Amino acid sequence: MSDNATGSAAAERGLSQEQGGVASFEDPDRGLIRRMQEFLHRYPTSIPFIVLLIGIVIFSFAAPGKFLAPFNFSLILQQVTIIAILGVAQTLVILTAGIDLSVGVIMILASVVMGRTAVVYGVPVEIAFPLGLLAGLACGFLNGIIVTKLRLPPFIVTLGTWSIFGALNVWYSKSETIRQADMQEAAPFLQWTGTIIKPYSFFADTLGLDLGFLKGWVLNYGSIVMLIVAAVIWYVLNKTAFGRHVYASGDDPDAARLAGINTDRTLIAVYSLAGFICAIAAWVLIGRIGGVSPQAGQTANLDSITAVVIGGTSLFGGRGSIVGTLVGALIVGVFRNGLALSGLELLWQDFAVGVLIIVAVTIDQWIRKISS
Amino acid sequence: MSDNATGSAAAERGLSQEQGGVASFEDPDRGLIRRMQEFLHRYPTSIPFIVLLIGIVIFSFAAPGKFLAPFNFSLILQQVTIIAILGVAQTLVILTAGIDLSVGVIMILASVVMGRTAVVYGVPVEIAFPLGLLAGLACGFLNGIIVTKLRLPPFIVTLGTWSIFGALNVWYSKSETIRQADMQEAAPFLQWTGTIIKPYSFFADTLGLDLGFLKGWVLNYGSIVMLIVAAVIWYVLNKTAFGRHVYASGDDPDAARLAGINTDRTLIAVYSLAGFICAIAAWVLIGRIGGVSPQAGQTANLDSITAVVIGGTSLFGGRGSIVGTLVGALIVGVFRNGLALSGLELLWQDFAVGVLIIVAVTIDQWIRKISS
Amino acid sequence: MSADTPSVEPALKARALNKRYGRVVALDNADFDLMPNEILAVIGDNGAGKSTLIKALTGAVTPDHGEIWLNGQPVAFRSPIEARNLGIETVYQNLALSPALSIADNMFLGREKRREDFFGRLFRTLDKSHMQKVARQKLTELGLLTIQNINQPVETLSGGQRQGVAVARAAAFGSRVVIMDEPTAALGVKESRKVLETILRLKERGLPIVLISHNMPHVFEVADRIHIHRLGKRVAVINPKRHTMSDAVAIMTGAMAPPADEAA
Amino acid sequence: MSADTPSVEPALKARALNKRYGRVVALDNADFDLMPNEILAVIGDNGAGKSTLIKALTGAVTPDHGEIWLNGQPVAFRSPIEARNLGIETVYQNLALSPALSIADNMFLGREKRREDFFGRLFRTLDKSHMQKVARQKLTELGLLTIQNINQPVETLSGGQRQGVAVARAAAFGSRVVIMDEPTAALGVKESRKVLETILRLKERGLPIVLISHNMPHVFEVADRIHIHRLGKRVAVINPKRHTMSDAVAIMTGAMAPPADEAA
Amino acid sequence: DEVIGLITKTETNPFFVKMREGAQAKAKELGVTLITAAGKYDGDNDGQVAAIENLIAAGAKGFAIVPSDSKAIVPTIQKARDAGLKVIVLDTPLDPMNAADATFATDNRKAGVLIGEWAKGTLGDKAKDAKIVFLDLATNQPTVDYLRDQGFMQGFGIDVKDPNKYGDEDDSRICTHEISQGDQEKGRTAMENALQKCPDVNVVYTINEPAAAGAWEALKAVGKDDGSVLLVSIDGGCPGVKNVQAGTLGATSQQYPLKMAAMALEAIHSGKIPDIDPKMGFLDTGAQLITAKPVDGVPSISVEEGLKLCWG
Ligand SMILES: Nc1ncnc2c1ncn2[C@@H]1O[C@H](COP(=O)(O)OP(=O)(O)OP(=O)(O)O)[C@@H](O)[C@H]1O
Ligand SMILES: Nc1ncnc2c1ncn2[C@@H]1O[C@H](COP(=O)(O)OP(=O)(O)OP(=O)(O)O)[C@@H](O)[C@H]1O
Ligand SMILES: [Mg+2]
Ligand SMILES: [Mg+2]
Repeated sequence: MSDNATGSAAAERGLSQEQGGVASFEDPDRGLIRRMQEFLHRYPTSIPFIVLLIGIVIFSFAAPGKFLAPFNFSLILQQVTIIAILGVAQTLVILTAGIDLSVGVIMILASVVMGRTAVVYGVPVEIAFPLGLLAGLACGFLNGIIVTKLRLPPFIVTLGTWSIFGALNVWYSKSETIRQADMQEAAPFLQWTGTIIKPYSFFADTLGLDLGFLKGWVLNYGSIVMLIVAAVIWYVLNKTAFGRHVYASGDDPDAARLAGINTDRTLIAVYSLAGFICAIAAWVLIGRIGGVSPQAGQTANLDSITAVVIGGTSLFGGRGSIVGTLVGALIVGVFRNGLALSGLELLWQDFAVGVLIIVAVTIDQWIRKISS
Repeated sequence: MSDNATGSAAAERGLSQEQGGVASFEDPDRGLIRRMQEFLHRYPTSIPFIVLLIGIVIFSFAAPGKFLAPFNFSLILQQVTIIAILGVAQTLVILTAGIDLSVGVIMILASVVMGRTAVVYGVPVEIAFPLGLLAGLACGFLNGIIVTKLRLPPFIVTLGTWSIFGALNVWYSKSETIRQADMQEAAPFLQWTGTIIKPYSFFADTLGLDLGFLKGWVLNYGSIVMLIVAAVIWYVLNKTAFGRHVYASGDDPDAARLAGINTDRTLIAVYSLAGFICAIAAWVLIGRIGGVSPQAGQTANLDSITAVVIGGTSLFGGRGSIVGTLVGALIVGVFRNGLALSGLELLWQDFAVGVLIIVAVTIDQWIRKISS
Repeated sequence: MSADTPSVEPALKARALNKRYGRVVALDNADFDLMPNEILAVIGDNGAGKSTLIKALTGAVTPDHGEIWLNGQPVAFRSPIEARNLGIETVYQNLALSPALSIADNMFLGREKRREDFFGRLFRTLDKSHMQKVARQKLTELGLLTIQNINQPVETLSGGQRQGVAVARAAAFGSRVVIMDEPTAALGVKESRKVLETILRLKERGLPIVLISHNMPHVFEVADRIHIHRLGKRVAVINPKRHTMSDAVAIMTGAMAPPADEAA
Repeated sequence: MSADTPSVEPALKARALNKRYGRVVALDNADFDLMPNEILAVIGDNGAGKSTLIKALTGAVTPDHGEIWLNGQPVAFRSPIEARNLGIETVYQNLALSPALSIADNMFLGREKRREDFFGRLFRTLDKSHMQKVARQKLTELGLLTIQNINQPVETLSGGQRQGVAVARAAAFGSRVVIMDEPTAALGVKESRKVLETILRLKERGLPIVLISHNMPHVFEVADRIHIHRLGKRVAVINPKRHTMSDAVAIMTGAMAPPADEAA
Repeated sequence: DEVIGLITKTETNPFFVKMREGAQAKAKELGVTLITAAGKYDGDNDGQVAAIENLIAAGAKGFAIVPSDSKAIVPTIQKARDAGLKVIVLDTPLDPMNAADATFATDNRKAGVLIGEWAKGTLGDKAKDAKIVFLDLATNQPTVDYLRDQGFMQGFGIDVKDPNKYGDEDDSRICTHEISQGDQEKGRTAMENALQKCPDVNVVYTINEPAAAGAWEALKAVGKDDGSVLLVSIDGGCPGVKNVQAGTLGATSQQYPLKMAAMALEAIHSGKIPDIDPKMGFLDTGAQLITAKPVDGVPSISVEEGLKLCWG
């Protein structure tokens, strides 16, 4: 053949003279604002922190004195712990473009399994506690199996299992609250997450350091559990292959499959993990209220999704972060606490929460925009 | 220039000999199953009807006699009317890849505005009623404006406005119920949607036709309002340019914008329309409960989203139908009513609703799969 | 600089367009001139900034700095709609089709035809059969004969068929300027030929056309002038009659200095 | 029929593949043979069913009927993962990249490298810097020098850069068969040349390659045999040394009957 | 600046809205700052825990609370009392009751007993083969739900089995329990379904007056608004009392949220906890039966009196 390649060959002759060298558009102008912008652009997870800070500043004026007290910050932290843990579970699911409407009820069910098995049925806590964790894991696993094997929308699946787990909860708990005193007697370990530590005394007593600024600041093990859960999941999402697969599965599931990711396995793992984390939240919940209240947790779904979305994670999957969720939960906690302290009428507190949520996300978006 | 086009020109010489003629792969095999498949493939909206039918068959065995009575069907229709109307509003929003968490509270607020303005403040219903519609429209418009102008996720926006409208509702209603009797006196028009018609007597009396199968079947104007709302929105979505824009805006908003659609205007219109439809639902609600109860309808958000999703509309936008939503609402209504009549314990009814929702959507998906 | 002082007013002109994304500079003081009724080819390496240039010109992207003139009037499009309303029709590289909508719906997206009768006027009913007929006809003109069902959702089309739909849309509706970003990339030999014919036909209708392409034989076949883009800016505008393809490629890749008289 | 009775076992073989979507027939009893260590080009009109053929061969689509053999072993892939685990690497026409993930993440998606140290073994920590280095290197080999930031999300890349990432991935990891569906469609002159060089290099490594392309000069330059697809089936397999481009195009469009000896 | 808190079960239930109004008026009178808070739904323990914590942080002198979960809230209340806050429990006593400084409650069980006795007395001999429908609150039976329901049964003479749980009875007069969520619309739906199961129903117990109003709409729609069905409820809100007056509601047990709240604020402000009958364990703010058709042996007040005392 002689007429094959003439046309493009003619064009490509130009290539022979080409000089190598990487294109470089690097930009020299780096003033303060520019550097700030670049920082935000490079670490977009820092943006929600700024919003949180703004919120804190506002409330330190709206509820002077009380709001800024170290003790109050301890409270806020304790108040958001459970939603933050559920938010971590929810983040995993939402990153895969799913949604889990059953996190709240899984948490309650797991707390009932832990508490009731130990207190009412007298099973040793060494067995009851893992059993509760297993219950959470099993619920999540069921969600994952249905989502992947029947190829149903996660919304429907978890709406269905929400009813199902809720019924199981009523059935197993008989709607009976377990009191703190009974729990303390039969299974004090389950209350451990509620134990309070005073960092000030800790440093003063064990290390002889007088860290005055820590005075009044109390912490409980539940908050530490939350931080550990968040750190582990952060690590998994950002530093392991599984994490990449989670993002890819949510970003464009078809592309992920074509690229050779077993999206089904990834999803099952995600839902199971989410269920397990809910069971950990159950443990923290028991610590927080000292016992088990089988009617709690009904708004936990919406609250956890709210924390996730305020934290900047997209409901369409593939984009978001654990840190965002923690800060999202904190932002809502700060708003609610600050408003409660402000003495505003309940009705106008609700109004203000609505406005503040919208404003917070607006500021977040606005900073993102100017930083890009 | 002489070396331009030789390469591809060589290839294109082959074209000169080309014969015209449209490719035709048409397939002759058209047995019954094949034709059924093709029907379902061509009219996928018929699939939820099949699921509905299956549900009806199941319950006519589970609750024999009572369930299949014409009067019971009238009841189911009345019971789903409000959720179906809200579902139509929700469908519009979800088609644009949004979500409206405020539909329930907009409905309540509009019903309070209509009822309270007329009954408590003594404003003529000719003014109070449009005022209520306007309130719904205004709420929706506000949602739309925030979503588009501040570019916030609809989830956050409507979560925020849900709080805000809720607070306004408490404020304006003072949480005071308006009794049926007071309403009847001051503004009977608002109760009109609850008026019952008996198609059998209608045909018998006015036309002299004895349509025996209609006996026992009652209808109220609320159901007719629902059908009209659904028909109008169906028409708008399928037969007008605006409808195409709604689908396009949800399907791929960037592509829609590049293709020259004013997605912002489309979204504002959609949210406003949704708010307006919620106000119509408010009217039907007043008819159903006879008066105004500012606490009613708190689960309406989730219920309306459920109807939409069971009806086959994708939460990711761009795909779905109004007919699906109506059938989705009916499916849930049939399940709940059938289970209530089955005499199952409450707790296991909850369980069964969860299972049935999952099963219903599984069957739906399965028919879709074999029909494609 | 010759391109800066044309005797006639350019149909579309831009000066010193800049666009950066974080630290990536996509447009770096880029200039642009499209003369009336010419076919202007824009060539350049992958990532040179061609698509960004087009997007900046049509309002799909807001440039950080820079000015744009349409027929001598300064314009600042805030959205592609404004550009389209002024008659600028664009085939974007990512095609800008709604995957779930049908071929016919996509062709008429944003300029649907209403029925002419009573219903159309009162209820704004769409004239679907008309739109389907026109869509089918436009695709046939482009030689896309393997499309069996005009109501097929676009997402079920093959890569080339999809591109055909986008090109057909722009060709059918462009009234002032038609811009095509790699319109033949996914097209077969026959279909590419038809697109080139379409471009020539548009020119006959008096329109100026911008054609972005990596296919040098195509470019040299139809272009009146060739805008060479490199590292975010226009480095030269050459006359295809006076330069070879290999010159163009050499300038594009930086192997050759732009000719002095035609440097931008 | 020559293609049916080859002296050596084909690396990848398919017989009577069928795939229909509703009433659209995408594959109509299509056959396919890829010999060991050959470059097989697949050409055909837009919508002829080439991409569907590839998807059926790699498990991305389940054919309604038909059989597939890999190195003589019957296989029935239920997902692309199974094909990939057997060493079949594919560049799909829609690229199969995760838009929000970085270039490096995309290159190693599904086969991430762990750190070799203690952390990597115990906590499965990824070796990000290694993956970034390799990704950068593979892109440079393809001449994609305008990519400034290897951690840029793929969605922010230009059309050609994106395609480059997909090609680089397949070239880097294919161990048994490499299939490329229009790999140069969005690429510039220079980058296309590099892809052709890459294909030839893969062949040197002993791999068989399937190349789908509408670019006849490219096809005739590198292909050992050309599979011509038309209306959902293979109508001929021709030897590029014995036929001209215009013959190939004529057969592809139905203007010429397939040569008797080589008809499929 | 003295701060006193009021924590209710939910925010929008008129019962609690009126309670807040009463507290607000009292706070103004006493010159103290009132901080109000509420759970998000009936049974929301966690929301109330957070509210108590916030009151501690706000340095409140004390607070009144309507507990959602009367057992689970106990440790948190203990924490508040340890921090020096006075805690008065309203409406629903804690378990154990002495976990609070004082309890001002309406005995919900007794409120149920009143309407039960009234229904039994009104039916007379027919009570033996009555057909009863229960419109309850929620599947998981929050405290108030089973107290009222079981109280009605006791009053009507039904063997309640486990007094802290409904649904385990075997009395054939019970036709069905349905869930109304205390919501007017759901009340109607529940009654419609109940009517399908029990077309010959003649007694309907409802958890609250909105549910009763919804139920009445359902009864009316099938022509059972002719007095053939006795509808009873609990709350004593003004719309409910007016419905008694209009005859759509047979009887209701009236409770006094404003009074409770005002008394609690007074007590916290002054630091003087009123004397409490040690036998009862709590200060009964009372529940009175309101009906237009009194029954011998069942103490009741007239609609006119009820209207004077009603709250919303
Ligand atoms: N999911 C689907 N649903 C319906 N039809 C489909 C689907 N996928 C492909 N088709 C149709 O099948 C036919 C073959 O498509 P395919 O993508 O294989 O073509 P191709 O040869 O790769 O074309 P191109 O060169 O344009 O990429 C086309 O007519 C297309 O419209
Ligand atoms: N949204 C974005 N964020 C960050 N970088 C971007 C974005 N869009 C484009 N870029 C970068 O800008 C540069 C120019 O991209 P552009 O799409 O204009 O190139 P092009 O000349 O059209 O290339 P091709 O021929 O491959 O289509 C590329 O380096 C690309 O990575
Ligand atoms: Mg481009
Ligand atoms: Mg293809």
